[in-house]
Order: sequence, then C-alpha cells, then structure tokens
Amino acid sequence: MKGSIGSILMKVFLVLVIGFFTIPIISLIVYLLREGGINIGERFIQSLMVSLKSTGITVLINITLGIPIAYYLSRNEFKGKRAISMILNIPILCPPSVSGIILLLAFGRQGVVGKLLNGFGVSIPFTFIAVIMAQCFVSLPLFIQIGKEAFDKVDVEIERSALLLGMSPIKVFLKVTIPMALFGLLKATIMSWGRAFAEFGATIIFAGNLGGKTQTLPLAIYSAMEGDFNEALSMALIMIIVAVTVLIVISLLGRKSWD
Amino acid sequence: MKGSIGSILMKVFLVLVIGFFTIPIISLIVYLLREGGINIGERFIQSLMVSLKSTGITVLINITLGIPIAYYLSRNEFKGKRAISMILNIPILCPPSVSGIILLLAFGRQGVVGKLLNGFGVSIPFTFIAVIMAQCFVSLPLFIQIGKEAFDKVDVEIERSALLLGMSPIKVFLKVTIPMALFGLLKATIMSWGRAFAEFGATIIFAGNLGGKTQTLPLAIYSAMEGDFNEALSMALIMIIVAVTVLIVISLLGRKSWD
Amino acid sequence: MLNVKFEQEYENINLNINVKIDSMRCALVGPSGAGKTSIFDVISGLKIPPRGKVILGKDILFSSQEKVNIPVHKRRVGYVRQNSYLIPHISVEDNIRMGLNIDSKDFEDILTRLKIKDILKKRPGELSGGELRRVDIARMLVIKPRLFLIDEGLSSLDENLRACVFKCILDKCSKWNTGMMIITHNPLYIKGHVDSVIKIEQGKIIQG
Amino acid sequence: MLNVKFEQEYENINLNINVKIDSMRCALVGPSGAGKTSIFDVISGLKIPPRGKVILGKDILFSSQEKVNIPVHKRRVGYVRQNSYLIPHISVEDNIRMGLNIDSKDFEDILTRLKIKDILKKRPGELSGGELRRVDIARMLVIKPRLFLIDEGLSSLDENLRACVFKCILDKCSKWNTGMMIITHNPLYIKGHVDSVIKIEQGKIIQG
Amino acid sequence: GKKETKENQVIIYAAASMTESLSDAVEEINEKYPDIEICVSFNSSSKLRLQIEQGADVDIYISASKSQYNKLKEKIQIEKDKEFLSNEIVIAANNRNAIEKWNDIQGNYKVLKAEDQVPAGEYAIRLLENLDAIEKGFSDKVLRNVVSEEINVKQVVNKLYLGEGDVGFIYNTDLTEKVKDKLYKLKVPEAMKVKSNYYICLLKKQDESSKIYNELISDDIQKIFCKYGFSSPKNSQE
Ligand SMILES: Nc1ncnc2c1ncn2[C@@H]1O[C@H](COP(=O)(O)OP(=O)(O)OP(=O)(O)O)[C@@H](O)[C@H]1O
Ligand SMILES: Nc1ncnc2c1ncn2[C@@H]1O[C@H](COP(=O)(O)OP(=O)(O)OP(=O)(O)O)[C@@H](O)[C@H]1O
Ligand code: MOO
Ligand SMILES: [Mg+2]
Ligand SMILES: [Mg+2]
Repeated sequence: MKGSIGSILMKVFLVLVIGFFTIPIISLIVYLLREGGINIGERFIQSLMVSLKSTGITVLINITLGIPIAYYLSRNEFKGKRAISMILNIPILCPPSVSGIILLLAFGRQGVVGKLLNGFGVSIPFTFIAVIMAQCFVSLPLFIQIGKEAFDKVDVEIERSALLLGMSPIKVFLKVTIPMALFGLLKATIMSWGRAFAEFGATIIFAGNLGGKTQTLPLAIYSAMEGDFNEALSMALIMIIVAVTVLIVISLLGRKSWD
Repeated sequence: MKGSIGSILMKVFLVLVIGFFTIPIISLIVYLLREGGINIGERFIQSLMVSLKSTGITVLINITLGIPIAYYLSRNEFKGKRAISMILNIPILCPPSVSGIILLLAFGRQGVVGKLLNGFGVSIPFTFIAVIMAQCFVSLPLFIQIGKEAFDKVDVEIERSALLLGMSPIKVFLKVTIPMALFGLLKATIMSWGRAFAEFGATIIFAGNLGGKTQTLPLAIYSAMEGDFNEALSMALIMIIVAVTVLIVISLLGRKSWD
Repeated sequence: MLNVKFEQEYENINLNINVKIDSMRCALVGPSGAGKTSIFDVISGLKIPPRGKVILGKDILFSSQEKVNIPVHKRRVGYVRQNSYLIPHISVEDNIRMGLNIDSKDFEDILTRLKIKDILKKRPGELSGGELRRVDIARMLVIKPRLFLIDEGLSSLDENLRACVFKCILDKCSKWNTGMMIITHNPLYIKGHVDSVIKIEQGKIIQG
Repeated sequence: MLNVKFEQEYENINLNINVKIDSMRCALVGPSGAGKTSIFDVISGLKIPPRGKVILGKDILFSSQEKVNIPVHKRRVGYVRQNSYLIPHISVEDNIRMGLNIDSKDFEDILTRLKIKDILKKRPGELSGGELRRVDIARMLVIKPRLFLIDEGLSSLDENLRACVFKCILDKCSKWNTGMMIITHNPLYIKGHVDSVIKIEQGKIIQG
Repeated sequence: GKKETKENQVIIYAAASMTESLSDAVEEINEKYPDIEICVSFNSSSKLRLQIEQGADVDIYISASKSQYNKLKEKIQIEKDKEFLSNEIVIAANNRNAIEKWNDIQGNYKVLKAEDQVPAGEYAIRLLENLDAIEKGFSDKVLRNVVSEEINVKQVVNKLYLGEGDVGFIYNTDLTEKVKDKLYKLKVPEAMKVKSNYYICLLKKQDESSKIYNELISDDIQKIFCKYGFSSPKNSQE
C-alpha cells in the first residue's frame, strides 16, 4: 500500500470518491446562489423541531437498548445468535416504504398487535410515537451492528485482567470496555442518528405527514417540493448543515469523554 | 453483565427488540395469508433483475473502491482526514430524496458536471448508470465506515511482524489483514448491499422509473402500492425472502473463505 | 492453605492436577507446556475447568460438584500474567490506581521500589517490556490480594531490578499475610526465598 | 559487519546510540528501559528514528541523511520480538510456513529441535507461553535471515529446552553465515556462545 | 403548554397536489375558527386512502381522483361527500426547446409522465388517446420517448423545471408563478381537453369536522382554490 504506484492509485481513488460526494453538495449551493438564495419559512422551524426531538429520543433508545444488546452479541456464543443477526439485518434490507407498511400492518388499528393495543384505547399510528417507532425500526439495527463491531475490537483479555483487580463486571464494562469501544460506539450513534434523521419512507406511511406533529424535516422537504422547489432545496441545504453541526458536536463530546 | 438481574434484563431487552423487528414481518405474512395469498406478475421479475444487476455492480464498486479507502483511512493519520470522514457521513445524513436531487443538480443535463458531459453527448439521468450512481452514493459511505472499523480491529503489530517474514505489503494485506478483517468486511458488504438493494428515494429522482430499465424492486413495490396493494405486499415479502437468501449465501461464502 | 484439583483435556495434553499447598511462599516449576499457567488460571478464576475444586483457606472458590464459582472479581487473587493486559487509553498511573486498596504510604513505597515513578504519566503503549511488567506487578500488588500469583513475572528484568522487585513483593506479602506463588524457569534467584517448590510435568504434579 | 547510529527523544529518556558490531554473535545487555528493544526495532526497520543510519554488511538499510529506507520486508532480518504476534486465525504450521525459505530437511530439523511437532495443528490462541515463543522463533528462523535478532526470546523456556533451542539457533546461523544478536537478562547461559557483549544504559552504549 | 385539546382538532388528509392551495385555505379558515386546530397531512391520494383504511384517525379526506374515492367508499362509511374541484391535464414544455404546437412533441424529446396508476398518468394517457384521433400514431410516438414514469406529478414538474425532461404531462394547477419562467403549456383543441375531479369526504360526524367541511366547500374558500388554477366542477364533464 505504500509503493509509489499503490499510493498514486490510492490518491486517485480518494479524489474520485471525495469528488463524487462533494460535487453534488457544491452543486446544491451553486444552484441556490444562482436561483435567488436561501428561502425558508415557518414550516422549516416546525419540522426541524419535530426532527430533533424525535431523533433525540430515538438515539436515546438506540443507546439504551443497543449498547447492552451489541455487547451481549459480541461476547456470547449461543444458538439462535445467527438467527438474531439475520433478523437485525432485515430492516436494513427493507425499502423504507415497505418498513412503513409492515409497521402499519403490525401496529395499526387493524394490525396484529395494534388491535390488542386498541382494546386498551391506545392507537399508535399517525402519532409522534409512530415517528419514533419508524425511526427506531430503521436505525436500531444499524446501531447494534456497528456497536457490535466496536465491542469486538476490545480485547477480552483486558477486560478479564481488570476483573482480577477486584472491579465488578459492571464497573469493568463502564470503565474499561465502554471507553475502549468509545470511538466505535460514537460512530454507531452518529450513523444511526443520521439514518433516523434522514428517514422518510417509513415515517410518511406509518406516522403520516402532520405539520408540527409528525412532519419531520425530510417530510417537510417533500411537501415543499410540491409547491416551492427553491424552498425545498434551501431546507435540504440547511438540513445538511444542521446534520454536520450535530456530527461535529457529537464527535467533540466523544473526544472529551475519551481523555 | 452476568449477574442474574443483569442477565434477566438482558433477555427482556432481547425479546423486546427481536419482537419489535419480527412482529411486522409476521404481520405481513398473516395479512397475505388472510387476503388471498401471494400474487405477483411480470413486473416483479423484471424489476428484480434490474435490482440484482444494479446492486451487483454497486457492490463490486463498493468493494473495489471501499476496501483500499477504508484501509487507508484506518492506517494513516493525515490532515484532512477528519474532513474526509465528515464528507463520507453526509450521504448517510441526507434523506434519499435530497440525495437524488443533488445528484441531479450535479450530474443532470443542466448540472454542474452534467453540462460538461452533455457536451460529449453523454446524459446520465434516466439511465441504468444513474441507478448505480444513486446506489453508490448512499451505500459506498456505509461500506467505507464499517470497513474502516473492520480494519481498525486488526492489530497493526501482527501486520508488522508479517513484514519481518519477508512478505511484501500487498501480500501481508491479502494474506493477513483481509482474512483477519473478513467478518467485518463481510458485514460492510452485506449492509451496503442491503442499503443499495432497498434504495428508493435517490433512485426515483435521479434515475427515474422505467420498467425493465431503471425500475428497481423498491420502485416497483411503490408503484404497485398505488394500484394493487396485495401485489405490493407480495412483492415486499418475496423481496425480503430474496434479500435474506442473498445474505445467507454471502455469509456462507465468507465462512468458506475464512477457513 | 490452598487446595487445587482439576482435570481438563486438550488435543495434545491431559491436565490432571491435584495439589495441596501449605507454605506461604511457593515456586512452581516445570517444562514449557506442562500446565503451570493453567493452574494459576484456575486458581484466579480466569479458567473454569470442566471438573475441579479450588479451596483457599476456608473458602471454596470453585467446585464443579457443588456448583460453586466465586466470580473472578470477588476472589481477591492478584495475578501477574505471562502477558500484560494494561488498559491502553489511560496513563500508567490510572492503570495502577484502578484497583487501589492500600494507603498512600504503601503505595508510594511500591512505586519507588518498582522504579516506575518516572513513567507514571506515560501510556502503556509507550513502555518497554520490563517497564510494562513492573507496572503490571504494581497494579496487582496495590489491590492488597489474599494470594499473589506471578507467572514468569521477573524474567524480563535485569538482575538488580529483579532482586529489588522480588524483595518488594516478598515484603508486602509478609506484611499483609498474603500467600505467594511464582512460576519461574530460573530457580537460582528464588532460592532461599520460597518455602516449597512444586514440580509439574506433562500435566501432572510430580513433586511438591 | 553491522553499524547502528540513531537519536530519538522520549519524555523520560533520550536515546543516543552509536555502535559498530563486528562479531557474528553478540549479546545486548542492560537494565530495563535502557533502549535495547529500540536498537532491534531500528535495525529491523520497525522503528524509523528521526535521525540515524543503519548499515548491514555493505548495504545501507537506513539513512535519514541520504533518505534511504529499505522497507522491512526487504531487509531479511529475522526478529523474535519481546511479544509474539502470530496470525491468530491460522494454524501454527501455517504461521511457520508463511515465510518459509529453506529446504524441508532444515525445516523438519528446526521443528524437531524446537519441539513443536505436537502442536502444529493448534491455533496460536491455544498455546502456552513457552510454546508460543518457540513457534515465533521457528517462523523467524525458517526465512533464512541474514541477521537474526532475539529479544529475551529464551527466558520463558525451561533450562533444558532453552539450551536445546539456543543450540539450534546457533547451528543454523553458522550454517547460513547469519549474524546473531540476543538481548538477555541472564548472562549465564550465553557465556561461551557469543563473541561479544554490548552493554547499554540510559540510552547510551557504555561498553561494546 | 401544548395544544393537546383533542376535541378541537380536525385532521385533514389531502392530495399532495393541493399542498399550496389548501395550506392557504386553512389559514383563512383558521382566522374564522381560532379555537379549532386544523392539521393537514399531505401525500398522494392513494397512500392517504391506504392509511385511512389501516385506521388513521381522520376527519376529512380529499382525493385527487374519483377512483381512489370510490375505493375508499367500498371499505369505509363516509358521512358526506362532494365533487369539489376540477383541474385539467396539460402538456407542458421547458422553454430551452422551442416547441410550439402539441404535435411537435413527437420529435426526439425526453418525455415525462406520471405512472399509469397515478391519476395524472391515467389522464395523460386519456389525453394522448384523444389527440391520437386527430393524428394517427401520435400516442405511440410520444410514449416511445418516455424516459421515466414518475411516482407523482410533482416529480414531473420538478424535472421539467430543472430541464432534465423536455415535455411532460402535468396539471394546470402545477403551472404556478414559481415555474412559469421556465415552463409553458401547449395549446390543445378544446374538445380534446381532459379534466380531473377532486372529491372531498367527511368521515366523522362531529361538530367541528362538519364546520370545517362546510367551510372548505363554501364559495369564499373556492375562490382561493381558483386562484391556484382550480375550477369549479360544474363546468367540467367527467
Ligand atoms: N513509543 C514510545 N514512546 C515513548 N517512549 C518510548 C517509546 N518506545 C520506547 N520508549 C521509551 O524508551 C526507553 C527504551 O525503551 P526500550 O523498549 O528500548 O527498552 P529496553 O531496553 O528494551 O527495556 P526492557 O528491558 O524493559 O524491555 C524506555 O524508557 C521506554 O519507556
Ligand atoms: N485454550 C487452550 N486450548 C488448547 N490447548 C491449551 C489451551 N490452553 C492451554 N493449552 C495447552 O495446555 C498445555 C499447558 O498449558 P499452560 O499454559 O498451562 O503451560 P505452561 O506450563 O504455562 O507452559 P509455559 O511455560 O510454556 O508457559 C499446553 O500444552 C497448551 O498447549
Ligand atoms: O394524489 Mo395526487 O395529488 O395525484 O399526488
Ligand atoms: Mg505459561
Ligand atoms: Mg525491551
């Protein structure tokens, strides 16, 4: 990889790929500058709030459920493990709209579980809770899969040696494992948050598109496209900027807690 | 994690999560059984072929570009690395429809790069190439991020020791690093393939929707939803089955090459 | 004082250990692959054999029959393993303080005698082999164990340092009334410092 | 025959090495943290010092001034490091065969004398400390190196085995006309087997 | 301090093509009934119908086509309904090509239409068939040049606007001020024109729902819709 041909090829690859991913964003900025600049309204703020609130909760759920499960899957061998790993891959393989439909079939008023809930007077679809469920459905598997990689990276012998010092397993987990897996877990958090933040297809079908309630930013962009293309693109650009800002903040937080 | 309370909590978590992900799929099967069974037509076969062909090429591109880049990012520190890692996160944070639009703004007939290409008589949108570009845009970053984790997992000292044996860096990479990172790379392949296979929003906007040419399976399912709901759900179920089958085959292939 | 009994089969060797140790300071010797490390692993709880029993003082640490298995972190066995497994992202000092269970006078004394004061701020990845080993010994010593195991812990130290470190270990162990066992291939320097020598060969105790 | 010169500063020590070795068999001794491993790392190319020069025979392996740096895999230096870094997912035999560069007679001879024939099918993770070390020695020996470095490679072996392994290394090195350098804290067993002893302290050569 | 007063909430599911106009109308109605909270969810008529069938809690549904409205009627009891607005399918062109007459579009242009199941696609086919009667083979020639069957009509508009497509079939209401600088419609013979109809359905009997329903079909509000290019259904012939 360090031979001169190899390293030149490598640079070509990198430039190609980076170009492929940056040119579209530059194009977006160029287009907006040319067509009269940024133009957003109340809808943007409203849906941004819905997005930040829902993805915040989703990420908390992902961390709470995802970290123990990822750790468990990383450290234990048991029968049924492959099946679990398959099941966790399915939501990643489903087109989001299909995810939305099957969530509706399961938790909708007519759904297998939904009917039961309905008996207790609970109706999930088209509520804020549905937004969170749709986001968890698509992002939790991502968190678990990447989180598991992060835990796999931590040498078990280091954990075992820490036990010798008299630290309880919980303490070892919190003080040794988590810090060593931190960068990986951070990546899992960021990527699953991004997946939730960008989620569109499952949300619009399972949670609907009610302004201020279930209309997340991607849905608002979709709605804006119906009327004002420029507004939609402006929202898209600001959405990307917000997302990148959140990214940077998360990485800085992670960096701090690392030291 | 092995105390009895901990392990009970863990089991509860697992059951909850597995339930959350399986109930929707079971609901889908129940619904289809109740409403007259599976019902698919020519559109399914046609779009499945488009999907398998395009995702196959996408995965090849991901592997070819992704493995060297992931390895490079894993083993080298250089300024600009954080920027690259940021850029690679952006497509993950973009709602797919936004990805589609910015691809159009960049590579469309009127786009920043597209105009140039148009001068040579090349027009990308509405072609099979556009399908692949859309898929790469959303799946390559995923491959690189997970692939990097996989390479991070490999102890650099083992690589360095292999160099001492007189193996060239390329040989060390192929015979030591790749096999040690294999499971992680497999996961990267599977997840990026899944992401490409399930891709909808970017494809429909950048590549359009023409049966037999640019209509992938998720697009066909979406189209069917407008008309025949049962057909749409049947396609969704078979899509999931095909996807899981491919998953299993990939993991088995990986397992073989591991030994 | 210590009673270890266990069986375990591997492809190339069957371990069949049954040993009773009454002395406070004991050496374990034998050829490579005889099963020395395995005994320490079983005592410390890192290895759980299919059949076996470990009794330390009056406490049953492990018994496959009675289904007892005191978890590793409750055994208070200080165990310097053949390899070091320090926590890489924190400093040497933080590594040592992780299980700290003694007063600061003893702590300072150990740091001084093990000559690790200069490297307290470094990360484990920046240490030489012998430095790593001394840090490992220090962090296992400061937990004030009821039993202290060293697996070839001193062979990577030069003669002067080895004597100094060994003396420090012996002093602390007698002060705390802690039993000590050492695996070594170098019987010279332990002579006179241990009360008994256990010899093991091919997975079996042949003298001890 | 071998000329090593380099400078490197660390927080706790400055290494300033300048040594010329003419003997074919040489021992490197000195207290823990003196810089022994660093010298081997520089010779083998694992460590690239900011300033320095390494000449082996007539070849410049490294020179910061002339911007020469022969990559590790082209130096043909066999280097048994303080820790083992075997490839975990393949068998011991496959590990050893990875850099195989000698005929099968020599190969068989090494396996026999290092007593690793019984464990060829095992994975590195299933080996004892001494077994691991012998495998490591074997895999570095079978590349038929032009220079063979051992960093405390023999201290984890019992006396009999140590003598046997050392003899095997010496035999092969003389047969191939390979230079040998060994780091040890146990000057007894090398006595009579090496032509010169280099002493290092605090990052400086003090005798050699 | 959340406005979670459920009784005073009216939920409308409306065809996506009404996004701009209905938002305007709702604002107007809100001034009259400040104590009623009106929430609107926009999506394609068929997705909305599906959601209502699956149990969405909806007061009013507005469909962009008769077929979706009919399908819903089979499954769910509707309190009141009305044929409510009318729209027209038109041939739009981007002004980067100088296309003048409707029969110019058989040339080598990139044609966009909504897919057949979507109302706009269905109407486009009907328009082509009508025109085929004037010029034999016209329909086939145009359909051969279709580069994409978009999932909704707005995608057609956006891609025409960006210049990725040359010609497309869209609604009259889609030719808003915002796109008029780049898009224009081609004249077709009056007799061949294809109209589409919007249906509004009241799904709940409650007071508030009825109030809003009545407001939406009132003449005052109709005027707002007309401003956006809709017309009253009276002068349409389905
Ligand atoms: N990467 C590094 N960063 C900081 N300090 C280092 C690094 N590598 C080595 N050192 C320091 O350089 C000194 C010499 O290290 P070296 O490993 O060469 O010692 P050594 O003579 O092999 O000692 P030992 O016998 O304990 O293995 C030590 O004090 C060590 O802490
Ligand atoms: N996990 C394992 N799987 C298979 N075999 C094992 C395993 N652990 C140990 N063994 C075998 O058991 C035997 C004893 O191992 P042990 O580590 O106890 O040896 P030892 O006496 O410490 O040797 P050394 O002095 O070389 O460290 C060895 O032959 C080793 O190969
Ligand atoms: O239901 Mo629509 O208005 O044709 O998207
Ligand atoms: Mg051992
Ligand atoms: Mg050293």
